[in-house]
Order: sequence, then C-alpha cells, then structure tokens
Amino acid sequence: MIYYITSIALILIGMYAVLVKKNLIKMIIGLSLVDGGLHLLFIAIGYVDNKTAPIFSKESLTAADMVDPIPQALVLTAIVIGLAVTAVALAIIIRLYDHHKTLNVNKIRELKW
Amino acid sequence: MSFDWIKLLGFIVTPLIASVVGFTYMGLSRKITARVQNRVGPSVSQSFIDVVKLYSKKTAIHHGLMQHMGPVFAITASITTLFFIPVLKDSLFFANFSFRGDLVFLMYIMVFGQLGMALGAGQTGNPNSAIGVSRGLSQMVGYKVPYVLGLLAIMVHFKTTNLQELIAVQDGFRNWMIFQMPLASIAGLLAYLGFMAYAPFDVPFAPAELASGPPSEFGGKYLALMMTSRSIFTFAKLVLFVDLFFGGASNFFELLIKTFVLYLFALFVGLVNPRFRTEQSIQFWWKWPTAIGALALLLVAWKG
Amino acid sequence: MDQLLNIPAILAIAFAGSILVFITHSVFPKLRTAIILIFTILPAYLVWQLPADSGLVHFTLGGFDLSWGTNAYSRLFSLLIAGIGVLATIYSISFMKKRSRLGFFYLAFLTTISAMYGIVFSQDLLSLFFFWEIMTWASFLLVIYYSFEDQKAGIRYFVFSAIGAYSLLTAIVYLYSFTGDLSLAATFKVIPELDTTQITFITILFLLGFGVKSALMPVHVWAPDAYRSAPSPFTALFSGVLSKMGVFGMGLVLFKFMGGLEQGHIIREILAWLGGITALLATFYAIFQTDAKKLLAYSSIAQLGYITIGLAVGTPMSVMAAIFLALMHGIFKSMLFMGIGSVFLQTGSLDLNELTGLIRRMPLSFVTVLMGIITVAGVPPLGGFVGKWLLYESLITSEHYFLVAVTFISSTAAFLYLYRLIFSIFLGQEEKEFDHIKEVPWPMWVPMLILASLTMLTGLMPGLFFEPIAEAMKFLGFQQVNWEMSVLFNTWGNQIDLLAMSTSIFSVFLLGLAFITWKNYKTTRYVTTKDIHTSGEIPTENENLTYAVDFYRPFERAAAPVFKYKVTHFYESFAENAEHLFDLLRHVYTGNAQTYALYVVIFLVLLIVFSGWIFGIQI
Amino acid sequence: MELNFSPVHFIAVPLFAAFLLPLLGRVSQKLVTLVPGVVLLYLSVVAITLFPQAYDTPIVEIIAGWRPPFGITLVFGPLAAFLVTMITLIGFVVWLYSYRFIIREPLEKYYMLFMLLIAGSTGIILTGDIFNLFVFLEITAIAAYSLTAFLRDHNGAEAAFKYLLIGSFASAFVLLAIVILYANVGTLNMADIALRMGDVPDKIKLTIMILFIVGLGIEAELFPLNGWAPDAYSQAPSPIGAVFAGIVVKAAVYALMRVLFTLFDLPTSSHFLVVMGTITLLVAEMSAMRQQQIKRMLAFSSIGQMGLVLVAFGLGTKEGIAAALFLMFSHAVIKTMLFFSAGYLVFFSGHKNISDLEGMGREKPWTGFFFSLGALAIIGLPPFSGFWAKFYLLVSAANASHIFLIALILFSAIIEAVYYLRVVGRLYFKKFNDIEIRKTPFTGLLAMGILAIVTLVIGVYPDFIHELVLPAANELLDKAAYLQYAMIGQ
Repeated sequence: MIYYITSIALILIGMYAVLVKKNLIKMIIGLSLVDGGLHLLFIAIGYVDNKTAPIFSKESLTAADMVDPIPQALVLTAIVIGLAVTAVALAIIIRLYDHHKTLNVNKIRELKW
Repeated sequence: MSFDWIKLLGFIVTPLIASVVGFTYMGLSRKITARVQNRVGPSVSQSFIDVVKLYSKKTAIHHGLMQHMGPVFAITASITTLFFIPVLKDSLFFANFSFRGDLVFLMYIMVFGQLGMALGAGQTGNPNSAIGVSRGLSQMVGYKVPYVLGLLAIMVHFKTTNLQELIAVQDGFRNWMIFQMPLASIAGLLAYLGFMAYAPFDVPFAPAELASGPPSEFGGKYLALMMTSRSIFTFAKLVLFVDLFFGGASNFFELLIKTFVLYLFALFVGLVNPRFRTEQSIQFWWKWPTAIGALALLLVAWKG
Repeated sequence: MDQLLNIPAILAIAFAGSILVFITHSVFPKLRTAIILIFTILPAYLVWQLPADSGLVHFTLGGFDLSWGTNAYSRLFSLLIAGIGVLATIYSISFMKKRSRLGFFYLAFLTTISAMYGIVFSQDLLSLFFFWEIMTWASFLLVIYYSFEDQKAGIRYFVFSAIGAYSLLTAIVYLYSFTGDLSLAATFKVIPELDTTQITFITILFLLGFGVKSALMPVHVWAPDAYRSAPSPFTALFSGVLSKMGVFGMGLVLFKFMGGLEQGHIIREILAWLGGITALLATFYAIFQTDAKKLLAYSSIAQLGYITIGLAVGTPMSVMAAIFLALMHGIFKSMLFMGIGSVFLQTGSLDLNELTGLIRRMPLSFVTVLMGIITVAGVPPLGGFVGKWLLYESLITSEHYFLVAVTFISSTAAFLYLYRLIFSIFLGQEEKEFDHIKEVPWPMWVPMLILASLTMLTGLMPGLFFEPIAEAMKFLGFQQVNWEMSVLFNTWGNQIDLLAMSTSIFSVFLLGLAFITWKNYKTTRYVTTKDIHTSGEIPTENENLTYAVDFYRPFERAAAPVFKYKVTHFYESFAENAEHLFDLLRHVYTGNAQTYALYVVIFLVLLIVFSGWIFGIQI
Repeated sequence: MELNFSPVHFIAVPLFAAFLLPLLGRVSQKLVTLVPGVVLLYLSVVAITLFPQAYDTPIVEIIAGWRPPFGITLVFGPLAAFLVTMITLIGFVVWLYSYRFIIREPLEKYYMLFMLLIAGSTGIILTGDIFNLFVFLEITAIAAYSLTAFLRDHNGAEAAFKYLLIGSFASAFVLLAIVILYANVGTLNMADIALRMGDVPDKIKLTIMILFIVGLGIEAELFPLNGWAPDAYSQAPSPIGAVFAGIVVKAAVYALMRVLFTLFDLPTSSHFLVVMGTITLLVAEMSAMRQQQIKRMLAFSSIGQMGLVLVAFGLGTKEGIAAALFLMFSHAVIKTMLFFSAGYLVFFSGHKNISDLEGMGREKPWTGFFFSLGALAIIGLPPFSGFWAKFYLLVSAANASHIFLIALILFSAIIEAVYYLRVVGRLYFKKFNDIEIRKTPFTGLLAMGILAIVTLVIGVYPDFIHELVLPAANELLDKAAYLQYAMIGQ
C-alpha cells in the first residue's frame, strides 16, 4: 500500500510542480517526478509481498515465488523514454534561455493566439 | 381575318377626330385658364393655328437620329393607344383593335410614347429636357400606384381585363363605375390628374422654370408632330377614363360631354392649386390615393 | 459525330476544352482563340443536336448510383446555356484581347459553362450538387479576376453561394437518409411520402439553395458587387445564364419535389412574396446606382424576382410566364451587359456621372442597349412585354391581387433606372473627351445584335418560345398548356393580339417616320449638343450642361423611408461581430505552456467529475 | 528471387536507416539525402505489395516467436494497410519535397529524426501490443519535439517546449492508463485485453478510458488539449508541418480509435467524440479566421479537420468510419500540399505573415496554383477529394439523423472558405514588393504536383479510396474478427 500512496503522491507533486512553478527547470523536474511516480506505481502493481526478483537464481525457485516480471521490463523501457524526453527538454530549455535570458514560463510566449 | 375596308377607314378617322378634339380642348383650356386669371386669352382655335404653322415650317436643325425619331415614337404610341381603346360603346366603326387588347397592354403602350419622347429629348443635350424627364418619370411612379390599385380592383371585381367588357357592365347611369366601385374610381381619378400633368402636377414641364421641359429643344415639324401626338393622347386618356369610370359613351355628343367634364376637372384642380415639387406630388399619391386604392382592392379581394 | 451525341462525351469535351485552353495559353498562345472557339461551339452544337429525351446514362461513382440524361425541361435550359455561352465567348475574345492571365480567365469561363451543362443534364442530386459547386468556384475565380478590390465582392459571393450550396447539401443528404437513392426520379417519388414537417424543411433548404443563385432577397446581397466585379463577357453569362440555374432548380423543387404541396400552399405564397419584395426593392436600389453594371445587377435581381413569383404561384400561365421571362432575361440581360461592356472597353468607365453622349460614337451599342431597355421595361412590341403580360394576367387570374400591384409598380419604377442608364451613357451632351471613341469590333457587336433581333422576334412571335416551354412544362407536370403563335390570352378569356399590336405600331411608326423624314431630314442640319437654346444664352464650350449627377434626387427624397434599412448592413455587422467573437475566442490559445498544461488537467478532472453525465457511468 | 516482404519492414527498415544515417553522414551528405528516399520508396513498394493480401486475410506477424498474448504482434489488417500505405506515400512525397528544401545542416539529424518519425508512426498503427503502442508513441513524439526545434530559432524552441510539456502529459496519462489496465487484466496484448475486458468493473474501465482519451487526445489534437499544435505546426520546417498533419496526427487518431473501439465498447463514448469533435472543429476554424501567419492558419485548419475526423469516428457507423478514413486520407494529401506550397511562399517572400505574401501567386505561378488548388480542395469543393470526404461524412451524419451536426459542420466549412479564399485572393491580386525570386526546385514542384494529381483523381473517381476504406472501417467495427486473427485463433 505504501508504494501506491508514495507513487501517487509523487505523481501529484510532479503535477503541482508543472502547473504552478514558473521556472522551466522546475517544471521539467516536475515532469520527471510524474514519470518516476508512474514507474513506481507500475512496479508496485507487479510486486507481490515476500516474493523474490524474477530471476532463476536458485534451483528451488518456481515462477510462483517471483514477482511479476513484465512491469519491471516495461518500466526499464519507460525509464529510457523518460530520460530521452528529459534530455530533449533540457536541450530546448538551454536554447530558450539563450534567447530570452530567463526561465520564467510566463515570459516565453511569443507564439500565441 | 377578312379585311374590312370600313374598319380601315375607322383607323384613319379615329386619330383625326381625336386630334381635332384634343386641339379644341387644349384651346379651350387656355381660354378658360385665362378667364379664371382674368385675362382675355387666345382664341379657341389658337392651337390649330399653332400646329398648322409648325407643320408648314421648315425644320432647321436636329441633334441626331434619336431626336429625329422621338416624336415618331410619341405619335406611334398615342395612335396605337387610341386604336386599342373603344371610343364609342357598341360602335364597330370606332372599335378598331379594342377587342384584341386589354388594360394591361394599355398600361404599357401608354408608356411607350413617353419613353420614345424622353429618348429624343435626351439626345438634344439640353439639361432642361433631362430634368423634365427625370421629374416626369419620378412622378409616373407616384401616380401609377393608386392607378394600378384602382384598376386592379375593378378588373378583379368584374373578372375581366378587357375594356369592352368593362364598359358593358356599366350599363345605365347607376351602374357607372364611379357608383359601383367608388373607392377604386376615386383612386383612379386622382391618378388621372397625374396622367394629365396639369398643375399642381406639372413639374415635369414647368413652363416658366424648365423652358417647357422635355420638348424644349424641338421645333418645326418635330414640335408639330409632338403637339399632334399630345392632343391625340389627351383624347385617348380622356376616353379611357370615361370608359373606365363613367360608363363610356354611346354617341359622340355624350362622349364629348363626358370627356370635357373630365377635362375640366383636371383643369380646375390645376387652376386652384400651386405647383407641387416632385417629391411632394409623389408623396401625395403614395398617401391617400394609394390607401384608397388599396382599400378598394382589399374589399374586392375579401369579397371575392 | 453521332458517337459524340451522348452526355458524357459532351461534358468530357467541354471540361477538356477548359483545361486545354489553359495549357494552350501557356504553350501556344496563338492557337488559343481557335481552341476557345472550337471548345465552346462544338459542345454547343452537340447540345443542340441532342434529342429532347435522350434516355439515362447510369453509372456508379464513389458508391452512389448516378445518372445523366435530358428531358424537355433541361433541354430548354441547355439551349439557353449553349446559345448565350457561345455568344458570350465570341464577345469575350475581343473584349479580353489586351488583358493578362487569359489562360486563367478561359479556364474558369469554360469550366463555368461546362458545369452548367452538367447541372442541367444531371438526373441525380449528387451530380447536380457536384457540378453546382464547380460552377460556383469557377465563377468565383472570375469575380475576383480583375483586382484585389474585388476580393471582398468575391468572398461575399462565395460565402453566400456556400450558404446556399450547403443548405442544398443538407437537404440532399437528409433526403438521402430516407430514400437511399439519389436519382431525381426516385426522389420525386419518395418526397410525397414524407411527413409535412420534413417536406417543408427539405423544400425550404432547397429553395434557399437555389434562391441564393437567383439572388432572391434577403440573400441577394452578393449579387450587385459580384456582377459589378466580374469581367463583362462573364457578367453577361453570369446574370444571363448562371442565375437561371437557380431558376432551373427552383422549378424542379416547386413542381417535381413538391408534388405534395398544392397551389396556394404557404411556402409558395411566401416565396412569391419574397419574389415580389425582391422585384420592388431591387428596382428601387437600381434607381440610385451610379455604376452602370451595378444598376444592371440590381435590375437582374428584380427580374429574377418576377421569375420567382411566376414559379411560386404555379398556375400553368404563371409558370409559362416565368420560364418565358427566364429565357428573355437570359437574352436581354446578356445583351445589356455586353452593350455596357463595350462602353467600358472603349471608354474605361462605367460611371453614369462621367459617361455622356456616346450615341454617335457607338451607334450599334446604343441600339443594343435601347432594345435591351425596351425589353426590360416590358414595353411592346419587344419580347419583354409578352413575359410581363403573361405574368400580370396570371397573377390577377390566380387571385394574387396585391402581388400584382407590387410587381406592376416595380416594373413602372424600372423605367427610371432604364432611362437613366441609356440617357447617361448614350444621350445628353457629347463631351470632347469622348470624341475619339470608336464602335467596338465586329466580334463584339455581332453577338449583341443577334440577341437584339431575338428580342424583336419573340415580341412578335412568342410562340416560337412557347412551344419548347410547353414541352418543358409537360415535364414539370402541366399536362395542358395552351399557347398560340402570336396571341396571348388569360384564363378569363381576355386576349391581346400581338400581330394587331405590331401592325399598328409598325405601320404608324413607319408612316410617321416617312412623314418626318421625307424632304425633311436632308434639309435639316445636324448641330452639336452644345448648340441648344438655354434661356437665350449661347453656352460656351466649357460650360457643363450634362445633367447626370443625382439624376433622381426628388424621387430619392420621396422614397427615402424605403432605404432606411438595408439588409446588407445587417449581414455586414453580423459578419463583423462574428469575426470579433472569433478573434476573442482564439485567445484561449494564450501561448503559455503552463496554461495549456492546465487545460489538460482541468479537462481530465472535468471528465472524471462529470463522467456520470458524459458516459453514463459514475466513477 | 522471391521477395519476402513482411510488415516488420515498416518499422525495422526506417529504424535501421535512422541509426545508419549519422554514420552515412560521415561518408557523404548526398547519401544522407538519398537514403531516406530509397527507404520510403521501398516501404511504399512493400505496402502496395502487401496491400491485397492484407485485405484478403490480415497478416499477423509474431515478433521473436512469442505467440500472442505473450509476445508482441504486428497486425497488418485492412485498416493498418490503408493507413500505413498512406503514411509511406506521404512520407515519400515529403522526402521528395525535403530533398531540396532542407538544405541547411545538419542534414543527417533531420533525416534521422524523420526516419524515426516514420518508424514510430507505422509502429503505432501496426502494433498489437498496448505497451508497444506507448513506446512507438514516445518515439514519434520525441522525434517530433526535436524536429519542431529543428530550425534552431527561439520560436522553434518555444514551440517544441510546449509540445514537449503537453506531450509528456500525454505519455504520462497513457502510461498510467496502461498501468491500471495491466493491474486489472494482467496482459498487454490488445486483443487479449479486449477479451478480458468483460471482467473489469465498469468504473475502472471508465477511468482507463478517460485517461486514454486525454492522453491520446492530446496527440490527436482534441480541444482543449491542442494548445501545442498551432505552435508546433507553424514553427517546424514546412515539410515537418506537413508530416504532423499528414502522418503524426493520423497515427495518433488511429491509436485513439483502436483503443476506443477495440478495448472499450461503451456506446456513450461515441456521443462524446461527436461533441468534442464538433467543438474542436468550431474552435479551430474560428481561431484560424484572423490568423496573421499562413502556417499558423494552416495549423488551425488542420486541427479543425481532425475535429471532423473525430466526429466521423464518433458516429460509430460503418459509413461514418469509412468517411473518417476517407477524410484522413484526403486531408493528409491536401494539407501536405498546402504546407508544401505555403512553405515555398514563405521561403521566397521571407515573411511568415499572410499580408506579406501579396502578389506571390503572380511571381510563383505554380506554387500559387497549388496553394489555390489545395484551398479549394480543403474547403470541400468538387472535383477534388475534399468534396467526397465531406460528402461521405455528411451522408453518414444524416443517416445517424444528426441534422444539427450537419449544420455546424457546414457552418465551419463556410468559415474555412472565408479565410482560405482571403489568402488565395491576396496571392494573386496585389503587386509584389520586390524581393529576389529564385526558382522553385523541381522536386518541390513534383511533390506538390503528385499531391495535386492525387486529389484531383480521387475527386473525379473516388472509388479508388472508397473501396479501400470500407473494409478498413469494417475491421475497426468488427471486433470479433479482429480478436480472431490478432490472437491467431486462440
């Protein structure tokens, strides 16, 4: 349960950051938080108490003793994607800062209407 | 169509009579006007003298073909109008084409001459002519409204558009249209004042102001032809209104009396009234006469 | 040649012609004229040769069954298109000689003609609409041909056309959802089975759609400017033929669709009155125009009003009057626009206040315009009178008393603008600045005079036109249509003998002319228009004696109350307000990334909160 | 030699090309520009070759030998075949246009991202696995963010940032939906999910659906989730604007529809789609009315058209979906043409504003001609494909007795006509202020010419497309059949 609460809390904090913080970097951190929360949530769904990692490390282990492996595999993919997005985002922010000399999102609105 | 020589004679005689009567009335009108204004005035035959003089004059100048043809258009329309109006009740001799035409046609052919004359006057380049035409046409839109409404009421009521048949239903003094359908007749007669274009509706010609309006630039034979046309047309209009509202006439004497009375009506209205401006006269017709005509039509439509 | 005598071939040739002209213009400009002539005259000839009932060509396109064919009704209109189309094209060759972008012009010009053929040959609603829209955009391109300033007119034209076309489209798809069959025949059959509301709804949509093209008030506002802006050869086609497509459609709707709606039905009455109001108001507006083409444009609107009345009233006589008037209008309005176009070509002006005294410079154009205005005015002995007479008599005999008063008054008022048109341009003072003006070359005046002689012919022997019209009316469902070659008669038994009338008019006219000309014309001397008597003064050369500005000021004063309200203003303010609203609306795109993110979250929250309402299940 | 084409090529080949391009860039810039063309041509050939087969019996490709529902499958049914063919063909034309249009460095990055975009978009359409769909969506999105910023000006960066921010929300929601879905059904194969969906409580189903709608709706430009779209369209290089309108959004809409139609069968969502589509349409058209910049105007018009597509899907009938597919195709072709011609107009005049394009049509007759043609076509005038698209849509709307809807659609079409024709008028009827005019490259004209011919041919003979969209529409509606073959009989 604690995983669920934590992950949802992470997601909400991230959302808050994106929606309220004016600093572009903070917004991106918020996005990363949302991502992290989601990943955690995903893992939490596959997690079963008192089970081991889905690796046949001992002879005696059967599939029933392991947690669900699929979410873990998927989350790895998702993390990579999140990383890529963050990288692109930061690159864009650098360019925005170069021109506007500010990171305030309210001041970067040349394209509108 | 078997060719009837007697009828052909009718075609020749009718315009002649019409022009004679027309000129006489014109002469009388000048005399009467003078008497009312406490003048001696010209003799009744003055119009005849004028026109004969004009016919015999050599026409010196013209401004182009359209001016040349303008008077011809005018007389064509006047005579054709006359041909399609039954001059005398039940008289085959003077019936001419009146069995073959109807009121709607008459409404249009009557404009033909004015249009032709206006075109001829237009080519002369005299601004007075153009002003006269502008005023005349504007006034026409004014008086046509009550006229059409009144006439429609009559046509609808008797379910015919033929003038002959309309005369036929006015048999006897009491059945004159003016008693059968007083509202329509009043509307029609008020419009008639416009047709005659005497004061107070004489602004298109406005003798003192516009020279004489559209005909200003015509002289000699042109003017003679136009005067003839005008006299024929006056007669034709009088006959038309007599036929419409006063039961027509079965002999010449009756016809002359009736038309003369009608003519005097227009004349006297003019004598006691000053000239209206164009918009005033238009608005005059668009008020009471139109209302009366519309009421007449409404009554007919409601009944029928 | 016989193999080409089928509709797909004709349409293919016609459309191919327009594209070919476009290509030829950029590749071999010298061949352009030949190609243009071949590809207007050949289809026109083939259309002429088409039998009145050619049978249907069926085919499937896009999953819909379509069919093309002719009948007496469409044949009548196709001949009108062919005739005026060819004449306008011949006229245009000289007219457009010195202009640029001829490839563009003729592409649109020939496409318009081809699309009109398509419209009348369509025997199903989809191809009708298909060609209808092609016609619309092709004519739109011509409206904006001249300059940027015409754009507003063009867009207004397009918007109104689109409103019309889309109401057509709505009606078509709505009908299709009942019938499942787009063919006209099936549609005619199914409509009476629908309930009254549906019929009414469909009919109104159809009438709106066709009414826009035939410039019915209150959706006429595009017409004056569009007619004004288009090049004259096209305006001739535009007003003469293209507007008749609306009439064509209205005829179909009123008599084939509305088999269930009898005479005197409220829709018919309203439509007839709309026609009447159109005729009256358009005439009044025309009186105060100072631009010749705009004046004629309003006149067109008014004439189309008469036609609408005739169709809406729906007695055999009124329908005959309407179709006759439609044909006549096609003839005389094209010839008037051609005549005015000639003046424009030679003088470069359409301003009635500026032009004056061209009669001796351009006599043939003058004759054309003269015949034209006499026809428009409905004065005997030309063809316009026949149409007017039939219309009035049919209205009187079918108990539309006030309507006939309205139409009569408007046609009387028409004299005002007609006289102003011919007077301001051709009559009046001959000014020096127009001394060098020459008559237009023959490819322009020949079509004009052909049309002019047609008006004379129809005035004397309208039976020539009555015959095909009666055939067409049979198609529309009027089994018995009485007509005679030269006698008009109404249902009360009153008649007018056109031969008697013309005998009288021509004989008196010739006699009078002979009298006044004989020994007289030679002895009189021509003098210029400066040589007039003006209260004893001899006007000098520089004195302005032209009376043209505010020609009808008194009338304007009298009729002022009529012009207080203009529907154009209403549309304009509506469009303006709408645009402001749209402008405000786009501010939702604030440009702030955070706002957009907020929208997303709010949308999500709303969806969740109102899920019960939106999806029927509560979270 | 027997050519053994497989749907995998659609993803694998461009993906491979994408990573090959930077290497090729070291060898020759010429190769960098040519290879994507070859790839797209190859893909088009594959698509057309596989086309008949897909319409006959859908091809299901199993990746790495894991049978469904455990492995990832590629499902190449009629719908996928239609859309993939469309994407590859549009992609090829875009390449043709880019060939001389994108001349500034770094070329290899442009083409790499472009190839990624193609791979991602085809992947979205082909995959039968929901998480895979998410991955492809992200690949497409990242490529799209980067391409938006390709021009390296601050506006591009701003647009890209907005796109990225909102796009990240989209991915977060989609991922969340997938997480919840997985928690409830324990599988990721879409067919398998659909089979097991019955056991899921309605409330959870609905939550998932809402998350999908919001997440995919962002990519599909649903109002009010489309704040990123006008900026991204207008700031990206013109061919990329065309790619957004013709490829990316189409794939996103496909994803949304696949999810809604296959995973859920809540009948009420169809009304929701109709309403949201109409709102999207109206807001977009109204916003387009007063735009100053031509590409931004095109962007709004694009959004509006997507609204129409959503409406058509929302009707939920077979003909409605067929109309939607027809509309997607027609819009892809026409809007691409418009972006292309607008691209050159902007490029040559050096201004983005509509008012600065006056007279360009006289200077650049063919480019202007193609723009005008596109404008007429997108308004929905015959004889262009746009007419049939709109007509099919209206017919299906009428058959679903949505008369009011028809009125709204046509109202928006009138607005559309006004703003497009204003531009067309400006192109032709004012004197051009002297600017040095260069020749339009042949490949650019060829690209526009191909599209113009396609829209004209489809306009005159719509059966080409109409016969293709009907089975495709059937596939989307006939869930049972899809389950049947996507699960390979299990």
